[in-house]
Amino acid sequence: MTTETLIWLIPLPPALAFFLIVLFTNKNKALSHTVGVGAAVLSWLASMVVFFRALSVEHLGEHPFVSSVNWLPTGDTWFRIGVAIDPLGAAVLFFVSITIFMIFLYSVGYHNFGQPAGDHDRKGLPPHGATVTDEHGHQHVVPSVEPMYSRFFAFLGLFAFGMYTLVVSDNLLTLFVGWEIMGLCSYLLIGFWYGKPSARAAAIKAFMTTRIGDVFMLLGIGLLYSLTGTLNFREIFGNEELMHTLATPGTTLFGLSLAGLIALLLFIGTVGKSAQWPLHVWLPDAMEGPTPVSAMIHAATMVSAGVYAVIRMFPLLSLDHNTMTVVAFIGTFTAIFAATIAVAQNDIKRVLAYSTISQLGFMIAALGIGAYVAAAFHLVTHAFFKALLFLGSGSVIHGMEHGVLHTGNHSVDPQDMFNMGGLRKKMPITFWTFLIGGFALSGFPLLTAGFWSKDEILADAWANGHLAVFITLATAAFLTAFYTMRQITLTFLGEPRTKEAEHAQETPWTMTVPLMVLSVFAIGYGWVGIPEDFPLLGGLLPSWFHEFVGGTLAEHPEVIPFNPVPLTVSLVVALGGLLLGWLYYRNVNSAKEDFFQIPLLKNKYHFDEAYQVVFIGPVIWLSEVFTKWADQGVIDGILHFFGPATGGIGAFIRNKIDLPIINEFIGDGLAAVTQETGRTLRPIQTGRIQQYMMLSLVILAVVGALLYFMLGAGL
Amino acid sequence: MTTAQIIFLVVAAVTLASAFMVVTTRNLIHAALWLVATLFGVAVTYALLDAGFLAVVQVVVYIGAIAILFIFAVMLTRKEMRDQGPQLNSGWWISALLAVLTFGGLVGMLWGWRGMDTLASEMPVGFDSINALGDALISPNAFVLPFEVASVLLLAALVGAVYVAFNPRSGDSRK
Amino acid sequence: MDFLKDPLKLAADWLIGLMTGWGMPEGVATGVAAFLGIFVLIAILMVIDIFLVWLERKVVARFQDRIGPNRLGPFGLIQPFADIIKLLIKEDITPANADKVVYNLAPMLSMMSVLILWAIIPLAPNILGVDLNVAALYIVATGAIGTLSIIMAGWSSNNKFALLGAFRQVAVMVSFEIPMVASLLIPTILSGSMGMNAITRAQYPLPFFILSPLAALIFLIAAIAELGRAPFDMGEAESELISGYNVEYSGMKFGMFYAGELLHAFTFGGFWGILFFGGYGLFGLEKLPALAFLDNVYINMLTLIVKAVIGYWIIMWVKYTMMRIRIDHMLAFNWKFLTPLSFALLIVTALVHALAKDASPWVYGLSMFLSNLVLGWIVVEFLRRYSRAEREKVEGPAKPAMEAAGH
Amino acid sequence: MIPLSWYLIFAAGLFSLGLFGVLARRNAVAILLGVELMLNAVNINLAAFWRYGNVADMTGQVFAIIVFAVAAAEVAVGLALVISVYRSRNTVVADEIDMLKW
Repeated sequence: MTTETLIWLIPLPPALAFFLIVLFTNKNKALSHTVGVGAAVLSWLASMVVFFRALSVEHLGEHPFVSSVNWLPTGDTWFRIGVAIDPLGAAVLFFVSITIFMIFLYSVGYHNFGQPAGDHDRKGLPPHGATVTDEHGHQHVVPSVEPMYSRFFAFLGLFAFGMYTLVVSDNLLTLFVGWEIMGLCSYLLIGFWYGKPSARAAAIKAFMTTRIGDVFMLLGIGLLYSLTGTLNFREIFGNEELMHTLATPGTTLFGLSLAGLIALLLFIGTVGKSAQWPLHVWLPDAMEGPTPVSAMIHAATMVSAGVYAVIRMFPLLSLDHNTMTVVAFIGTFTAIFAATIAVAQNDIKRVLAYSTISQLGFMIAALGIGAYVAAAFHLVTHAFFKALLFLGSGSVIHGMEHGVLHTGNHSVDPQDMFNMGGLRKKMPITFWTFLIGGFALSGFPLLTAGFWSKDEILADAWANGHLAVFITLATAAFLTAFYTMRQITLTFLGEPRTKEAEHAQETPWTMTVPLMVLSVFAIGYGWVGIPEDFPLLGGLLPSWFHEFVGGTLAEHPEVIPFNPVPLTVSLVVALGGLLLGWLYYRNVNSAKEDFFQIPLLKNKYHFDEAYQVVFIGPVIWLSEVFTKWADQGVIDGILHFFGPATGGIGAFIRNKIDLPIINEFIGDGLAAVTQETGRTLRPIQTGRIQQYMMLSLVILAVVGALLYFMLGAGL
Repeated sequence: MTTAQIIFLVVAAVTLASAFMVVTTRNLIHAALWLVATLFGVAVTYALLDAGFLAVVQVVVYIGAIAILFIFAVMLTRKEMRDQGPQLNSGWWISALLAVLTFGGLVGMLWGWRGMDTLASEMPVGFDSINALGDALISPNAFVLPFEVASVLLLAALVGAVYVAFNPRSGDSRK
Repeated sequence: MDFLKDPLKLAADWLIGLMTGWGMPEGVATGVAAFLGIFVLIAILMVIDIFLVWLERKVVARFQDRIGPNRLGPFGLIQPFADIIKLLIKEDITPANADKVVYNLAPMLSMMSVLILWAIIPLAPNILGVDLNVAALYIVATGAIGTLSIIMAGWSSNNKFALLGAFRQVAVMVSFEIPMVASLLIPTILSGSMGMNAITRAQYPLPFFILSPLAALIFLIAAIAELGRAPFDMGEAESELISGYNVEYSGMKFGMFYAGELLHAFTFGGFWGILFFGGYGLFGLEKLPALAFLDNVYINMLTLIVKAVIGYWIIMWVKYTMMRIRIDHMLAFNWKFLTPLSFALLIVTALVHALAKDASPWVYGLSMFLSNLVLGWIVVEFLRRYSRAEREKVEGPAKPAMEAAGH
Repeated sequence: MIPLSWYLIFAAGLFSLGLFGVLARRNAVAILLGVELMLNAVNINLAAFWRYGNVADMTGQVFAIIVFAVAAAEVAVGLALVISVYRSRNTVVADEIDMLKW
């Protein structure tokens, strides 16, 4: 099979799995997850084959794998859609396929496959546990299987389909299609437990918020297409003349160039998708979904998709300095802003959610200062360790729920970190993998992947003279290390603070295996991007990532010379943050003792309330007013006028015209005449065939005679 | 008067007399048998016209099939077979008048026609009218289409007749 | 030597010469001579007919392991004359409510339909009534008259058995006319003519029963049905309808039906010989130089009569060995089997003829024979399947022999 | 020799007789008998015109044969109708079969 065919086939298995599960295997849980995981394995295998074939190609950036077909006739030409794998695509495909596969596997354990059905579980609500009786007659409450188990895998499949489609697309349109499929799936998955009002609200919120970004993105796509006549990345970026025209400054509003405007519009889409300020509000709420969903959305796929799209459009973005500034600002601001909120959160998943926002801000900021390889590198490493962290947190929650079921005290929130503590003994695998993920997030020096990627961003900022960005990001990195250590300390270290934490249990292999696999990547993946001239370590391993992904662009980005300042700074902030966090939180036993429970941070700078007042409230008010005045008053009024008026006209026509003239004169009159004529002529129709024949013969004879005598004279 | 003329006159007289019996005789079986006689006369007329094929086909089709069918039909509608009431309807004299008028009109029209006294040309030596007829019937340049249409008509009539005359009750009782 | 070559013409010329010598106009003399010829022919036929009665009785006796007539004359040869005398002196009864004219007309028509067949039978190349160019159709046309005579007899007798018999017989005859016409068309295709002489001549060197054995078989079956003889004797069916359409007839009127039937069978034996077995030809023997003396008018006549007797014997053979077939089976046999088969054969023959007519006679003959063989094989195969299915319908699915044996 | 007019007048007579039968007979079967007579009259004309015209042109005979076919079809359907009517109405008198009227 050629590589191109294989690329076409990558998105297919999850889509097929979706239809198979929805249409046929819905009733059978084992079959459903077999189909789903099998599809993920197939896609993963195909992706790996494609990835390694891509590795073996020299100068893949100039000769990527491309294949396209005619799709939509547009006048004389065709709009072509197709697939393309260049170095960036290959790198993204690598981590996407692995994380998706891991998440599929993890879901099997997370949804308690193999456990009995719940005592009073209902569809749309998380499972509440089942009572079983063991051989000694003791009754236990054990976790129960998710009631909508099959549906979950179907949604996951569709989601994976969207992501793969997005990654392998060679044009903006199919990328957007995959983007929107993911938007739908995130809605479905966040609202998976639709029985919970909060989940419903979160699903709507996520959908509506990302929709704002998507509208702008669609505008950007439309503008791009109207200007260039194509949406294919290579065709646009490979056309230097076109790029030059687009780069002409000051032709549109705000003094932006066309390229800048398009890039800005597309970037707004990313802001929505990757949850950048000011459209970040949906992401923390999205934690209402099952934890694999959180990992899927916030680590592996959807938020990565936003960054991926910006990286894809980087050649266009880099044409306008003003847009770059905007991007850099938003990224930097988001990084520090989300990090401060994360410090004050108590929910284990929410901390990670804000952490994600913050890290995405890092990437966006890196793009804004032109460090696009660093952004891609951080994207990949972040995907691995953040997926690890989310799955780890899911594992923790799962263990805590076990404890909750054991004690039967349902008032204890299994996600609140202050209810945990000392879990490292109960859940050793989860602890160690979580520790690896947390250290990678913090940028623990030398060992972890996060260190290398984050260091590269800081180094880029320093080297390119973006001092404000550098300082802000350094601060954010410090905060990251701090809240990560806070999380680890509160969760795993010390002694159990509740009975539930005492009874927490390690999770099954389907959940721990993905953790272990991902932790390998969370450490090892950083080593492919060690700068060449790093002291001691530089050169031990080739700086492969830089070489490979850097080849995506026409001009290879220059390698930044080594500088000790950013290295020192990142060492200090990472180690300092970790140390401070451990020192402070090992003594904190409850939320009240926590100094950082600042109301402003706790309430996320009141953004939700502000949006409620500024946007949502007015819209609802307007809708109500419109209903009352415009609809009920004006439109109904008009209708109420027309009703009687029509009735009156109808009555007039009926009584004065229809009844006397049409009915009585024309209608009845004609009928009467016809009837009378018929009655008169009726006896002629005797029904006797011979009389008819005789009559016609007589007529024939008469006519013949007449003809003969009148015309015969002339014959 | 030649022999042929005498033969023709005798045949024509017998044929017309039989035809008259067909339309006037009371007994319908006799009418059908008289019809057979008439048809024989017509067959002889064909033979006189050197149309041997038509003569034989006349016997096969008309006497062998149609006349038999008539006799069957008369027997199947047996109530009328011994019907001693009037066999002509009340307006029969108008019919007779019309028939006479028709005959008169036809003869009158023929009277003024130049071709009336044409005599038949000799049959060409070696001319086989059956071969010519066969060629004409199946030659694409001649009459293959009317011939085929006629065959389809026959088939349709066959199916239609079976359907119309089929008695579902008796059909059931046999099973 | 003319007497050996063309005796009929010689006799006619002599007669006409004689009569014109008496002062008769030539036309009248010709007519009288022709009438005399017909008279003589009929007289001979009637004598043959008498011996046919004897033959039939003798043969059926042998079939039934009896001796048959043996008292009167040598081998009982005088017996048929005694029968005739008995029929002649019997009382001639006409039923009271019978339709007298029709009643008396029917046996005459019956006999006539047989006798006029002899107008076209070529006893030798020049010994025949008329070499009609539509002779094959003529055979069917006379059959129509026979049909008419039977329905007249059945109806006019005013007897329900007679009417029923007539109905059944007529239904059979009208039905079997169709395969008969189709099978008559096959010699027509093969010889390119409907004339009896042309058909006879076309059978040198290969008689048509080799070119088209199926057609010969179909013609034989249709002829037996047309004759109303067992196993197709629907009209008489002694055990069910007493004697069918001729139940009310007695004396010589019955004799005419009876003699007509026998003569009819003999005639069809002759036609079978003419149409499929080379007529008056001796299968090409007479064309051999060494046997040229066989190419002789009298040998020709003898040949045809022997062939006719053999045909008649086969018809008798069938009659006295087969059981009567039920009327619905018979009509179904015709409409669902014989008619489609004869049409298929007609189509196949026409196709093969169109394809192979320019080839050598031997290739032509071989391809005709093979096509008949193939069609026959298909039919037999089809029949085998059908009868097995019917049997299984009655007896349930047949068990394979091995299983039944307990293996 | 026989002039053409003899055949034509003979055919006209046959036709008129048939017409009378069609118009005057009460029995539906008899009406069909009349129709047969008329068809035969037409056929005589066709054959006669063939013989007295160009003999090589077979149009007259061909149409006579087609008339045979039509006659057979007409008789088959007509008699089937008569029998069908007889079954349901128990009559074959044409005047009594007058359901199709006002």
